Amino acid sequence: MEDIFKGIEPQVHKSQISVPYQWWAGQTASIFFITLRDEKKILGTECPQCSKVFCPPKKTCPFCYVDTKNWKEVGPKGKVITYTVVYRQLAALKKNIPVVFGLIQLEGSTNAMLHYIEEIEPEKISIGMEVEAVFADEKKASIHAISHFRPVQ
Amino acid sequence: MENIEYIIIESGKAVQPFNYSVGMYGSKFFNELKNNRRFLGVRCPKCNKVYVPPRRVCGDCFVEMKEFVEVGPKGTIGTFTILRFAFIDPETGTQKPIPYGYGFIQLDGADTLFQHYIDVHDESKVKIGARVEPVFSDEKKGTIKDILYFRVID
Amino acid sequence: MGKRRVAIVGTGQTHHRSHRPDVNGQELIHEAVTRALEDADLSIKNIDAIVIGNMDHFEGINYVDCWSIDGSGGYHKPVIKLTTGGTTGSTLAIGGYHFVASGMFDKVLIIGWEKNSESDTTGAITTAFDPVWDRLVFAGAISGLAVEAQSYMAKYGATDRDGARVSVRDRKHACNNPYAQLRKEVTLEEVLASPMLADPIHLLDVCPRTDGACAVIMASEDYAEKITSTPDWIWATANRHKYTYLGDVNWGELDSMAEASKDLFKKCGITEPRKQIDVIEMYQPYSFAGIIWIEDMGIVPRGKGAEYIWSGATDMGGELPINPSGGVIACNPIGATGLIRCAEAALQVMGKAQSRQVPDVNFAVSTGFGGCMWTDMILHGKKKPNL
Amino acid sequence: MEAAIIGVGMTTIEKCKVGETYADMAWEAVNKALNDAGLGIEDIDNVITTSSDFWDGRTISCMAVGDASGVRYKNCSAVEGDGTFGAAYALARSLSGDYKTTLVTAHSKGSEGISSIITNAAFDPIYERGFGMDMISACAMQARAYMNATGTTSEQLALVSCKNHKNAKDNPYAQLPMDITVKDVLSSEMIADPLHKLDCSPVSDGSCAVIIANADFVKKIKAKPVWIKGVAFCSDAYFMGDRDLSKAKALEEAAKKAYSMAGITNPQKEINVAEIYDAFSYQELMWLEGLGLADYGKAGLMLEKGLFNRDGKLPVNPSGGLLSGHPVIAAGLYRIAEVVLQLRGEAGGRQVDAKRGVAHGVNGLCGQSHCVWVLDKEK
Repeated sequence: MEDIFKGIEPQVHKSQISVPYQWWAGQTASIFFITLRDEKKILGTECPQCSKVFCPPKKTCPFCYVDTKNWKEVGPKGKVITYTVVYRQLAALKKNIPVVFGLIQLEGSTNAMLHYIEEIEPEKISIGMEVEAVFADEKKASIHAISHFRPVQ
Repeated sequence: MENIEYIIIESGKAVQPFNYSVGMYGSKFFNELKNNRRFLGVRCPKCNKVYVPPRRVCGDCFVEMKEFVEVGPKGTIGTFTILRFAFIDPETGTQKPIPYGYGFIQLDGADTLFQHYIDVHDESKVKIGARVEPVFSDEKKGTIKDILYFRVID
Repeated sequence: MGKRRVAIVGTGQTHHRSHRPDVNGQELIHEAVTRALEDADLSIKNIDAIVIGNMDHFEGINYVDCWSIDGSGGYHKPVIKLTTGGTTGSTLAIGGYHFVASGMFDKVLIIGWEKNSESDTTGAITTAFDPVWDRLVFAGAISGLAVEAQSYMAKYGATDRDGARVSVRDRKHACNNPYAQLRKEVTLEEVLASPMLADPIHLLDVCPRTDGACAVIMASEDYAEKITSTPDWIWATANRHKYTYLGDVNWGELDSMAEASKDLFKKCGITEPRKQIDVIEMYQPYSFAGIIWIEDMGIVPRGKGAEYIWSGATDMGGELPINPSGGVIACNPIGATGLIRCAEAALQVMGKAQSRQVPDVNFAVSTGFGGCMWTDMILHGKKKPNL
Repeated sequence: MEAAIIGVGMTTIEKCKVGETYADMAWEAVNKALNDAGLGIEDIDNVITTSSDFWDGRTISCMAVGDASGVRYKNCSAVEGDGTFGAAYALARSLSGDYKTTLVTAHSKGSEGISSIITNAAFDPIYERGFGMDMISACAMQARAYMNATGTTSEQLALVSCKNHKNAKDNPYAQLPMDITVKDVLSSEMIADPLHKLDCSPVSDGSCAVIIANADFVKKIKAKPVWIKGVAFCSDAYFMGDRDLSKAKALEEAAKKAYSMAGITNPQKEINVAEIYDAFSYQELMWLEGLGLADYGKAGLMLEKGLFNRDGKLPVNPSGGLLSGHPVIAAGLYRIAEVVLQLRGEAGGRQVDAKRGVAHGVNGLCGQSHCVWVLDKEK
């Protein structure tokens, strides 16, 4: 460094950004969450043009760019499209390692849903494996109304 | 679906920690503030403007600055306001105490303005052009908080 | 002048509200895009590229260009995000213009959006400023604007009554705009009696907090003339994002507006803006700016802004109506706001502004404001610009 | 296309530039680029800065580097996302007829934030964010999907890492030059199965600047231009569950368009060097296939044959790539700068024989959005 900074230690300003958010789920996701919470049913929405069924449900089909029309019940069984087992306690994680994330395509759905896979040893999980939704004990109007997915017994 | 319950997803505190580099110019400023309770600016070799806070580049001339000069500690209120509405302080995630005086102070010898709190317990004295001086904290941390606020000199 | 001519051929906005619980962000965006496509009678398939923006920390979403695909229609399209703070909306419009002018794309969809109801707006804006030097005391846009007003008042003797007159104007204009969030006339006395937020700014001097989105479609000359018989031609754009530190700002005057205006008007041969421009949609987030910034724009001499406002010249029916839409004081979904100004100016040029239409608009100016007292500007014209 | 890159400037990529602000880094990169082009700031008529509010921990992150990028009296704008996207907008401005020379900068300091938390914010807050996923865990799911679909092995992934870290030994800007073996990679910490620590790029600080000029301006100066022949970007669907994660469809589309602009019909033969966005080892292979520089599912085999080595038929990431230094946001602009140095024959110890090259950048989770640049020695 330059002479003008002789003897000066570079400082670090330890701080944070803490702006709490309240995200509106919107009508489509609200219906999905309420049905999950109150009826333990998993709903998807269907595109009137390409007939894809989306779960988690969408108001608009991203492929055809038209509004989805019909609600369809999907799952609670599905299959693992892909997954990972996280072994490092990454800062964003909400659970203790090992944590298994999977993309799960529910029966009757075209796309896949992100969720936890539990009640199985991580080494035994495989792509294509059949899993089923386990509902949370606590009533929650969110994606966490499903606690996790587990292998079909 | 007329009377649907609209769901809100809450983030909770949503804390994102950062270790912001102060930079060598800022570090030198805070070092001086901490040890000697003196303010430093930096002078542009081209336009001679003295900048506070000190930084590497004169935006006007696009040249690197290296000459530190002492400024302040007294100064003049360049402009100010008094904040009276409630908002969330993003550094804490909680409501900031209000009201408070918010001032841009032209430290003696500087060409730019330095932001800090202004003591507003007597609002009638707080005017553009009023002379002010810093009130330092007892604790010397070498941060912007070493200055508690500026107060109007009677 | 650009290499090839570019015009706005369609616009769409949401009905702006304090909060939109019925839609998430992607769905809000979809609403505006659908309206713009309908306005231009195009389908999403006709769109070659998407330019989108907002301010990240209002909704806390990283990589918004990627996240918004379900709403923007960007599946398997080029999508790019621009963001410059308050100026984001106008920056997006200027970006769309360049992408078309360059020949890289023929039809570009431009989207600005914000759901300001999802966080504390002031808290989020405060993070825009330097963490080491500014965040301790800075209090969002209102604090920055209040110190500007204080400076101007001290320099030129303006009063809070002068400021209030601007708010009265914009709030009255907003009654003509079905998309505006606040559509209620106020009196001078009501403005002055409203709670003091930061001296000298009262609650009714400033913009509200808004959920809203805006979409604008720009096309190259050959497409534009096929899409609409009344394209809004982009004559030129200019901007200045002068400052990095708030303490460097020349408070009481908006240097960025003065310099951008000079650049803009020079590019288009505008020599007497007050006479040659028919309407201005100004990103004016609080009342005093309505006085100060028209001076910087060269509409009136320094210190004469208030007098001009009081004369009624900027009211509907006046010499140079400003903010026929009601402007930012009537709604402010921040990332969309600058683009709404652009869309409203386009509506004026296209003759589609309905009950807020100013007669015979040949030239309109739209502006963006934000960041560290920054300005973006666009000149819109009914006639084709020279190349 | 009637535009060229006439100057590049890079800071060294480091784990933590503790004494430097974003502006300090940008100042260094910008001045290097100006010197490289033999220009002064007065020759630049507009500026694009590229940054991320999330990575910088600052809303309106572009504000921090305005002075250092010389925007004071100029028209300017700011892109958020990878530097290749910033450069794409800079190119549009240079071609628009409004401007002749566009300076584009990009910076980030991974050392200041926590990447897991920052990338968690890229997940949809309604349906996904609460699970606590981040970039590494999402990409691990993609790596598995890709390996499952193509039969690509962990050893092949590891080989990418070995090659790139070795290449970095001749790159004075790289953060992690080192000799490692496949065994080293496979025995390094398993972070998110199947990704080991050495399959992942590091956290880095750095800034890069590039000057783009239109053809008229290039004629008037002495600098050695590298011509921009094709640029395209394209986004896939957002939700990972809406995509086939094992394929890079959006990249295929972007590459197709960029090649067609450049008049390239057989990229495997016509491209001589590639600097691509290997944030994780598997991505180099996947993106090579998406770019048409390898057949689908065959990149691993081609790698094993040494085709992508610096002395191979198609050197890939001779700089060491992101695995050897990953200043997010700036990373793609570094790729462009590296290809420019290669085509000018100024890449020093990492020089390969190349006439035409590809640079590539990525935005979003699991390579959702890609930007492809085809650069050429000749106009």
